[in-house]
Amino acid sequence: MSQPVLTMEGISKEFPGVKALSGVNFELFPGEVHALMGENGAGKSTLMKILSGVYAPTQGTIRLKGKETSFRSPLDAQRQGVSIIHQEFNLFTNLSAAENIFIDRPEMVGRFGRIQWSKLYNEAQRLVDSIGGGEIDVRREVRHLGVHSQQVVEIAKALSFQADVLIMDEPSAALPENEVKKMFDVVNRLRAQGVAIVYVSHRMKEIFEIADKVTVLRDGVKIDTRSIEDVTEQSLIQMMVGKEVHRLYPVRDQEPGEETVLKVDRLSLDSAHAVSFELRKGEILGLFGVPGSGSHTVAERLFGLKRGTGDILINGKAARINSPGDAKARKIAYVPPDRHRQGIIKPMSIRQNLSLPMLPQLSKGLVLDRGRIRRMSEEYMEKLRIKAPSDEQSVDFLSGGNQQKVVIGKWLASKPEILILEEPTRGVDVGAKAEIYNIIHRLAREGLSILLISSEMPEVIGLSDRILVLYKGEIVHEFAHGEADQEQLLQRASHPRLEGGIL
Amino acid sequence: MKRLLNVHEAPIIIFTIAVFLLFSVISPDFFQLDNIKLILDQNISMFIVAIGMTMVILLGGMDLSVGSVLAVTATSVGLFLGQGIHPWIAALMGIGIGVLCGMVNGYFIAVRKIPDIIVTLATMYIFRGIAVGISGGTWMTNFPEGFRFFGQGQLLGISFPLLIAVVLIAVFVYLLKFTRSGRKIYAIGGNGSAAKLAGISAAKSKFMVYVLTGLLVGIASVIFASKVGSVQASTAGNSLSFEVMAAVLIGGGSIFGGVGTVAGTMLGVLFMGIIKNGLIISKVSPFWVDATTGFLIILAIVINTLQRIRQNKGKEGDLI
Amino acid sequence: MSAWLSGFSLKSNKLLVQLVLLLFILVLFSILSPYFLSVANFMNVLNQMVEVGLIAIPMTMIIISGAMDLSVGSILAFSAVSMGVAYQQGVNIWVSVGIGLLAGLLCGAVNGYLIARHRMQAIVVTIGMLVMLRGLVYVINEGRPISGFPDAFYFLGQQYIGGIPFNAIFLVAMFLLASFVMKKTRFSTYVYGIGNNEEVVRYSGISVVRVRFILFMLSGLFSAIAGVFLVSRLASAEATSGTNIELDVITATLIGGTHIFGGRGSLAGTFVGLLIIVFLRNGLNLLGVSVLYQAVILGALLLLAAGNKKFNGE
Amino acid sequence: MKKVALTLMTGVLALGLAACGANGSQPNVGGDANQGSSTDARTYFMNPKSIGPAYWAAAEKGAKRAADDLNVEVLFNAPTEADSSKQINMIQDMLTRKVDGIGVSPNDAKAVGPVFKKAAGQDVKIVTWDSDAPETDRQYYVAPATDQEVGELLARTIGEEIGGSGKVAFMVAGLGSQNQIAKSDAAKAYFAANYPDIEVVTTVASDDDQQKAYANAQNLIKTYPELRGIIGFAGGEPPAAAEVVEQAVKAGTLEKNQIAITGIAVPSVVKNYIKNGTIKTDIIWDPGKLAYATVYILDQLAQGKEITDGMEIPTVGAVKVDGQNVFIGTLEVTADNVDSFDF
Repeated sequence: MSQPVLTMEGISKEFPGVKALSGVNFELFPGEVHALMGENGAGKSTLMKILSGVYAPTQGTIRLKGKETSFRSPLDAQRQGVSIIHQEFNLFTNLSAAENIFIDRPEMVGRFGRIQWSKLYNEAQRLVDSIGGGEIDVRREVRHLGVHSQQVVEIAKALSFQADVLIMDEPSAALPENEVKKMFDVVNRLRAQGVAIVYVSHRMKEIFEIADKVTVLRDGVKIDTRSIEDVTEQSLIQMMVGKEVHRLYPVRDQEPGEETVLKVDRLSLDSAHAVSFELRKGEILGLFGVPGSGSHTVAERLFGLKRGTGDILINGKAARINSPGDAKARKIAYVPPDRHRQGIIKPMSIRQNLSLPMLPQLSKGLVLDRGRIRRMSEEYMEKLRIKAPSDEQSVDFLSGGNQQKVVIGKWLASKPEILILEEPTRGVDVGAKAEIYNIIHRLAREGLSILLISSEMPEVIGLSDRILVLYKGEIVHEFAHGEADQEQLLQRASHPRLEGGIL
Repeated sequence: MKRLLNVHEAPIIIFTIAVFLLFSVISPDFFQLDNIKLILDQNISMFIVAIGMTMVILLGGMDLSVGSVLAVTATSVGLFLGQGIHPWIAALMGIGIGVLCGMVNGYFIAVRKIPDIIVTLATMYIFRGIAVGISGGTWMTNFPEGFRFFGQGQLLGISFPLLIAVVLIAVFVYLLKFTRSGRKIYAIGGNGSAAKLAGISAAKSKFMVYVLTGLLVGIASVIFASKVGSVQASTAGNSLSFEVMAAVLIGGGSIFGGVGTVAGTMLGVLFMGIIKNGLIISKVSPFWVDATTGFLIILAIVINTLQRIRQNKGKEGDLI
Repeated sequence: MSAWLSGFSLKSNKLLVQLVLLLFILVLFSILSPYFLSVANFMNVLNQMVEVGLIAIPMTMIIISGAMDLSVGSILAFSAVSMGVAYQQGVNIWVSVGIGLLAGLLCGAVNGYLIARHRMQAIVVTIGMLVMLRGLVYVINEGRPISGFPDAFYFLGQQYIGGIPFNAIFLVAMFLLASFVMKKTRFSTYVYGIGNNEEVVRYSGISVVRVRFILFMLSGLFSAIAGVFLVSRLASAEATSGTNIELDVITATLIGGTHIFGGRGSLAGTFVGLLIIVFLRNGLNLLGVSVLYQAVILGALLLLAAGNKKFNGE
Repeated sequence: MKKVALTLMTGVLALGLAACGANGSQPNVGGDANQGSSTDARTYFMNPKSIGPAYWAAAEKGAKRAADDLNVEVLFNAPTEADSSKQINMIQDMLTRKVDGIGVSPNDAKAVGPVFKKAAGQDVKIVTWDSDAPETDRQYYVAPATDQEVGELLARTIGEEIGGSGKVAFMVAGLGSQNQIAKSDAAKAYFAANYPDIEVVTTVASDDDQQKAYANAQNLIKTYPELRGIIGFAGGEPPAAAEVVEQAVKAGTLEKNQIAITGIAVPSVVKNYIKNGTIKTDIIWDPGKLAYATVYILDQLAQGKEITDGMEIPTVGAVKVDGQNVFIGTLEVTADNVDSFDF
């Protein structure tokens, strides 16, 4: 093979009190798809941020096409030929797709500083078409586009910079299965053109399908770089999680109860789709679906965030849930997927966050009962092992895992009967993940009924007593305990009808 | 028709037409060329100031000081004229003072990073004080004949101030729609952090927008002074900022930034102008004029909100 | 240790800055004017600050919750004139007061309904209400001032108890009560929570709509109370009363350290901010400084206070 | 709670300070406050409706001249907007300063009652000027004439100019302003009694905003094509009306002299309109002289002297005293005499 297009040598990055990366070497050749793997907290995102110009490394050198260089900003990196597609979109939802792709670009400006709209639209449409987004009208404002179309715009934006190196962070996370295939086509085309691609994903199946090489990071250190032919799923997992692999999911040692706590009958998700299912006492019911399948809407409906038709029966009694307050009164609790936006109030203390849903119960008349609030907060700090010097500390200073425990804790205090967990371990490191899994198990054992909605297949498989698979607003399959593996699950969630005969 | 309804400004267009028709039915004097000219003429300074306010609101800010800037510049122009300075030079100097005021706002907002509303609330007090101070408490009036041209003159058979307003509207529509600087304003207002990632400097754009707003208010104040014929520093432009902000928001702008167009704003100004003119022409009791105006503003906002909800429902695809 | 201190501790530092500023103003004017430092003058100032102070209470809460109410001045006038008209029609004065307060609550409810229930932009809605209510005031009584209230009613705004104006005592009591609410009850947690992150509060099963609605109702109510006190103090209900009072109220709140984007602030700070602007005005009046320069000084102070906050905060 | 306590403590501390300060400084202040004795530092507070309008600026000059002539101190101040409650706050502040007399042009006749009572209690002399506050503790009212007289004069002027019949519109500064209401009511009554063929079509208010006054005038001539006359009841209205009429005449949409304009306006502001005939007669009095007379009367009162009918006030001339009213008389400004005014 030719010279590497990008070489990183001895890259270290220190934050106050934390060494995020130490002495990482990384080489990238033209025309290769290089998978970057590791658990959350392994240093993947730090490495990507250094590569894309967000952070400067504390130590180490970066060489691009043989020349030593540094990136002053993301824009600088892009101009030098290194583009990144973030998992979270950086789009201007008030602007058209085309403008998002070519925002603030001198080459689109003609005489008298006039933006050449037709050129801009044509180029943008061409780029979008080339990655299978032909149905997207690039003149439309991005806020009118669906999630997967928005992602296509993101990819087109990165490609518009004539990138030599393209970093793709969980590119398939938001895409439905057929779009993933199209995205692979694009990746293959880019590879053929000699673009080097850093492909970051948790999805094993994709890695084996698309990648040429794989590099694994763990705890800020590079474990190894290997050719894809030389690894198996098992060996990769081994490399990623080390010896903790067996203890991640605790052994389920108790059967769920018999009585039905929650019965959902024709609960509408939108005007055309509805679901029905039951949840038993002490059961962990997994709900799996690719983004856009409606699993999030199920949670929103059950928690009263969204209104619709259909019946919800709790312990056999019909319940009208039109607001989160109604849900809370029916002893339903909800740990939402995005804790920064929906879970914690950052400037407030752990104690204030933990007590938020329960304040009416923690008051004497109108006045807050400080003693009870303190005792309650300390109790749950200890129960959930929230690591902080004091519960009066602001939650902003906690790690992702501890923040997530605060979100879970604030609902446990309300002594719910039904707990909806959505993406309970998103952005949480491995250690905290195991702890949270243990907590979930313990809660189920104590008789709490849990609806687990997650896009992480291992999590759903490892924790659930039963798994419902949701596809385009319908429940298409049910796996009993121990029945599902990742491949089957993904297949059912992606294109169930190809297998025939399920419905 | 459906395409038309999807235009961002659709509700305000329809509402304006409805109000227009209503007044035309109530009063035969309303729907006449003369009266339409009159409505345009009465709102020239509003049109011009509203262009600046549109940009400010697009950036997610607001400018409470425009009325006071108008008072400062109009008073200065009056003083210059009183000194016997040539009307054109006096006008240019006045506009320069408007730019200066914009730079003061821009400095505190963009460079010192103090929130817009605080800065402009403060400069609202300060500029007003300065205006009345330099006026010495007297009216600026008895302007020379040559100065009348700015507010009342004709060029090629068209009202000069109207021509200026049309040119400015065209320039700023072009600026906002067709230039990088203009699109940057939308980008910053739409998603500040994404703009930063794309290497767009919010501070530069903000500074520029406040300076341009100062410029526009300067121009508006020259026209104002010439048209009205006298300037009272303590009250000139008193309720201007609220009215102009209302016009921008009625025209489809969002106080959170990123959404709005000059065309929409101009409709908003027109809408307010039609109401004020129409109510008087329709011989409504003067006591009812303000109450009705406020009610119609609220109604316009309600309609805008409904449109926004409708549009969000029309989002493509999935269940999420 | 310092890293563990949450954002809230900054507030007390800020309050200290404001107290120092207040003290500076008091000392400065005591030196500059022989008339400033006297009980009579201080009582005077207290008597004058009541209306702005009363409205500043809900305004502080609303700004903490991340919104704003620009219609308070018009609500004040609307309530005052409603009360006056009721009294003119022969209604008992205290029943009339009740009608005035109801009018204020009604306006607050309209604001609350549109802003909380239908999530409309608070600034826009309240500008609309500002114009509309002021217009309605003129409709109600054709702009003529209403006077001739019974002496018992003037007690509210003109009576001194133990040398202290009754309305000032009432204001301080209201501030203490509101401070208590904003410290010791769950309502305060909700208000601060909404100001910091509205979604989280909603996702915690708390009705954001209700909290916001209550806030705007409070704003209407306190504006109405301020209107009643104003009428009692001036012995006259006027159509123009309360014009631009929202600017004074917001200025006091901001100088008091409440953050314009919500989430942070305190009633104690607002109270100090209020004292700062009223003593500043009073002192400058006593010195015979023209109001023109007063406006400039007030504006500069506002910039200074906000700029300074940047320095020691965030 | 700590913070509230802290705040309150500061308050208490400040009040304590104030109490000590008051005791300490009493001897100094006490001397000044003694009524009437011929000390040389008599201080009067002259309080117009607001600061800014040319009318009040002219008044300020007169008040200052009186201060020089009489060798007294005059403080001239008011809020920037014609707001009753801010005005009263300012008067209260000045009472603290122990002025010997106050000359007030009240924004609200009733609202100044309590503060006048307080002033009277402190033996401060009270004179209202330009606008009256009857049924209060004010001792005298200094005016060019009564509101009724002025209103009637304006009505008569316009009635004569348009020949006793036709449509007339009123332009006022504020719909809620007492002196505006009184004058316009008087004008209406005068029409009803003397010119039954004159119809008052509407009353528009500018809220003291020049642009709004201008737009109002535009809308008036548009709405009432057969309008014959406009009366502007405050300083800003006649020039706005004149400007609009002149422009309309120039544009050819209105015939010259179709609309007669009169009103109350400072000569310097309407000079051009009077010279070219858009305004034939303007009613005014010299606000400087009005203020001068007010200060003079205050000084007389403070010295315990009598106010008598026909008494001669320097620079002002003989005044008519009717009960508690002091009238200095009105002036009619026409093309012939417009250049003779210096305000």
